[in-house]
Amino acid sequence: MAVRAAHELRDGEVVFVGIGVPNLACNLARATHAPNLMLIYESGAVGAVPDRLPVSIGDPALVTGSLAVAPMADIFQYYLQGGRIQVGFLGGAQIDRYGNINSTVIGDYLHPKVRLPGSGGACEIAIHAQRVVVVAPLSPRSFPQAVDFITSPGLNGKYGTRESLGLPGAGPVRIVTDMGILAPSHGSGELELVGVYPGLDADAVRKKAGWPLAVASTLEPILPPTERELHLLRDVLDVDRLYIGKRGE
Amino acid sequence: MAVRAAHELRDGEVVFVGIGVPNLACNLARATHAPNLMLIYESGAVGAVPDRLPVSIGDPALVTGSLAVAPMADIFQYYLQGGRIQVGFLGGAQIDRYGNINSTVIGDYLHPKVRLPGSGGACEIAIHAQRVVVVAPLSPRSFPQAVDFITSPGLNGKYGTRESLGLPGAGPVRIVTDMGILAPSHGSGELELVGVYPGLDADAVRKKAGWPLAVASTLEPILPPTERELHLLRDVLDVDRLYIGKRGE
Amino acid sequence: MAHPSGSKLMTMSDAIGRFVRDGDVLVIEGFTHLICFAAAHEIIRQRRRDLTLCRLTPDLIYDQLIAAGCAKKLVFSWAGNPGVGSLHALRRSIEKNPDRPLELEEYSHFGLVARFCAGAAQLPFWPMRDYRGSDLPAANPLIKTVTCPYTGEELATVPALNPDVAVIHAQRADASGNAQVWGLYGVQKEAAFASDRVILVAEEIIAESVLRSDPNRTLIPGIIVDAVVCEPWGAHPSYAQGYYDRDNDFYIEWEDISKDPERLATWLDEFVYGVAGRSEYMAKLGPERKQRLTASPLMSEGVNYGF
Amino acid sequence: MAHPSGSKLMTMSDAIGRFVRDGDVLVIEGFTHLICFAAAHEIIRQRRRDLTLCRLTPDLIYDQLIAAGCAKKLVFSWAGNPGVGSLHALRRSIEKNPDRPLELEEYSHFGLVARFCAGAAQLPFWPMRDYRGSDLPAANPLIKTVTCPYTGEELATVPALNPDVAVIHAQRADASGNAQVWGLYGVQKEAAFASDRVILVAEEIIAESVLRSDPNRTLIPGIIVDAVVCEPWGAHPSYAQGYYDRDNDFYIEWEDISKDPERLATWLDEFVYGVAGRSEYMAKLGPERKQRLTASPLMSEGVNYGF
Repeated sequence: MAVRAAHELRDGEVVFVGIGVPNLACNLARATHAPNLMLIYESGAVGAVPDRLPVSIGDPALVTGSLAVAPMADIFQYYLQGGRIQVGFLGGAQIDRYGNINSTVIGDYLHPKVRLPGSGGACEIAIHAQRVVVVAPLSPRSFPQAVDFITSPGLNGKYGTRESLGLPGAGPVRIVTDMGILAPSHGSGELELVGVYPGLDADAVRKKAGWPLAVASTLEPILPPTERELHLLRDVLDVDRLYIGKRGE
Repeated sequence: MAVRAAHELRDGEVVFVGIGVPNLACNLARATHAPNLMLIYESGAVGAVPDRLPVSIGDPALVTGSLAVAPMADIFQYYLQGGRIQVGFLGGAQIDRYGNINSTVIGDYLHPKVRLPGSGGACEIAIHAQRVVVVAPLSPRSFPQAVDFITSPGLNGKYGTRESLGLPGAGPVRIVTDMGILAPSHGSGELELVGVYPGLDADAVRKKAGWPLAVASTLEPILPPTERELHLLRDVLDVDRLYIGKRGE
Repeated sequence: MAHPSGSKLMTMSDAIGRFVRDGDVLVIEGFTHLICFAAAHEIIRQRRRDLTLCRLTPDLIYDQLIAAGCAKKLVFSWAGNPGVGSLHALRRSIEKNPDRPLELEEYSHFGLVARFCAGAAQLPFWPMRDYRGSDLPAANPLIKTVTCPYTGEELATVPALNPDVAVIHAQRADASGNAQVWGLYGVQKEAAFASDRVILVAEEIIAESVLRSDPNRTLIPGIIVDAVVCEPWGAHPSYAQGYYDRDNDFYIEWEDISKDPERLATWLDEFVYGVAGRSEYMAKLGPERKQRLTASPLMSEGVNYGF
Repeated sequence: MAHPSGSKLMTMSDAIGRFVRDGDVLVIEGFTHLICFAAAHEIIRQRRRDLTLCRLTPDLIYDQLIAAGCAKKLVFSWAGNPGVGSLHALRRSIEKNPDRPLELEEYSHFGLVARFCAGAAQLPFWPMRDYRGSDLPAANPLIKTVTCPYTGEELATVPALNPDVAVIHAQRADASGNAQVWGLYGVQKEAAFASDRVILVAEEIIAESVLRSDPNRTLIPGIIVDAVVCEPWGAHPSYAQGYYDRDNDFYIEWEDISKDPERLATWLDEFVYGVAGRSEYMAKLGPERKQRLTASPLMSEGVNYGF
């Protein structure tokens, strides 16, 4: 997923980086096709160039050698709400048919089955980033028809479309999973499968979603990770296998 | 006036300092009875210890050796509106019977006879400082019955009393002039003469106001400036006679 | 408000004893960086009760306060063990404590940052573009809206947060509480200005003249500070840029410690109730850990303040 | 928005030529400190017209732009020659120019600071406790009120200010426009974030590695900057802490120069139209003045960014 997520980034873009796979993806992109990627962390580090894989979103390695440190009030008001962030990365326990994301609770809000961490900056990233890339492994439980709680608004939902709500950003335009890539179909905002990883069958992948996942008429070609990408992930960026696990990806 | 204004300050107070006589008064107080006076300038210098008399409110000497430099957004929001300023100093071209101050225009706003500099921070200092000391030479023209334009609200006026307006600070509780001191009478908020300088006659002084200035039943004793105070003003703080003029005070 | 100058130096025990009361609304801020665990442990030792704990990320520090029974309510925006997993004491108090559940008041990061901004500015609310399309306003009725007097747009609002007391950790401060911070600022300045009382904890107390030689580094002015505590390593297992690194191993260990209530109780007994203060705590951790975490030198250059 | 990295270095003449247009809403900020006179003079030389000039303190810089006929409107909060007297070109355009008066839009300092805050945050308004009991809202109908959704209180509001272009002067910057400032900050950060285009002028261009060695000094990030101009002494007669002092003598001289329209025109001919740029202007002022104003060294100590 880290390699696919890295491919979503273009050189020179301003990216709001979350911890975990998004962070790994950003640093992989910086080491390969996007050396001028501008990493901004909600903790306040701007133009970070971490020389170790940050364990937390506020790792001291994000500050050392960065271009600027901003108070969080500036990060949320001037950078994010100010429209300066081009790409936001989000994960979530549940992503639904319209890209709404739940990172708050499984079950009822007041009497939850599982209490998740909550929004953090996710709600406002989903609203303000010019586009959002979501990273999450595909499974029926994680991709239900409708999420238990909308932490971060997607493309359409019970409160309306992004347009009717006046949300500034384009929302979750790419969902990178461990089997393929989902993207909103033109018009409805419903997610459809637009690409599958090499060796996987689109029809098998689509059954992993919790709703009848549509498949795009033409699938994007997706190449396997290059040797260099795998080397960077395994031997440089995530030596301790904090995020890539033992499978490599 | 600088000496009288300095006497209005108590050691350890947090003072919002304006340029000119207020600045001179604050530095005189710091050199005499109030060494722990905390000088805050609207330019952002906090705990300034200028080693020369600042010509402007943003003089570099206010920064060098200060305790902190704050963005102006913090100065106005967190320090002033936040209620952290105990004393504010103001001047003005006109001060009226109820302590309203005009530093905007003489004459009509749209077609002024004289265009003055305007509010700067005066309006919000008058509203938020816990108490305000006004410094201005007494004359019928400068102390009219009613000001041409209320830049900074006083104790009472066409919009209501401070209480009815919900203004947080006590307003202009002391008006230091070149002949005596005015203060609001209890209740009405109308200014009255509460002290005259040595050698001056209360009845003569009260006629310098543009309205029938009341005289307090008991006048405060006001001592002449000490030799040390005059020495500090003339030979240390304002060597170039930028503010004290040739008369000494 | 505190006296602007003069020494406010005291021990952590005195500072907590004098300025933190049962039932207080308390904020110990610091975003990953400069989280004052030393203050939290002293609060646990002094057995404060019914606190309303406010923080963007409750982190291990509030998990410990909750486990020790100090908390009545939590005001937060992201409750996890960053990069590791869950805050299990917190989760137990929500998921498995139907009789006396911890009260929750939940925002997003921006929302809670905005609450501190409003509090610091003594405004009753703060406007923002947020929450449209989200279930958060339905879960928290304190998230409201206001109509812009210029454009007619409806904007989200949060109410001011004005805690009774803030604990602010800084790299260095003078005895009056003027405090300098570099590295991540988080929302420490806003939390300090928003609070009625401020306890300033520093890794190091410096002479006023050193502080005055670089006034642009000062984040917190002494005029809003009530107590100054010198507490080296006071932020461990969090970090202080230029002093010591984050103890990521302990953050990982906490996953197992906090999962098991008995193990957590044993940990509190040993590392909090069982020590008099921070220096004993650090001694218990051992010199190897201290040495491993001590920051290597990477000094910035000075700039010219002359004129 | 500008590209985040890569060199944006160009001459002042190119920067003004490319990014300042007739009719623009322009802000050249800097509160006493770091006022970019070099940019204003280039705007005069390139004969821009119908500008809406925004600044807390119009100062000599806008008095010159007004005298040169560049301005249509002034948005301001304190219009004087600080510590000296009046801005006479500005006053003439108000008091003695009934046919084509300069439009005025007037706030207090707090009000104009708040307009930049709203602009930077992309909010349509900013709430504040201000203006009650004052005639300012009667003079400026853009000062309005909003009702707090929590307390029912009526608060003052100002609308966002989003200039077309901002000129920001800094002590030093890298070629991408990441800029470091110490001494007074004024409202430069907010003005920069509020503006569509940003011209960053620095006393000195430094290597990115030098800037990255002290990231907490960075006030303006390069991602919002369109042009970077290296212009030593570009703020004279204003000052740059650590580089040169304020030329208070010139502020006093301006009183006489600006009082007399002919003398002002002669001054503009000699010091603005008559020079190609800042280095010729400084040469004209003479080496004695430069030497007298050069800052003496008073270096701060570095801090540790290691971990």
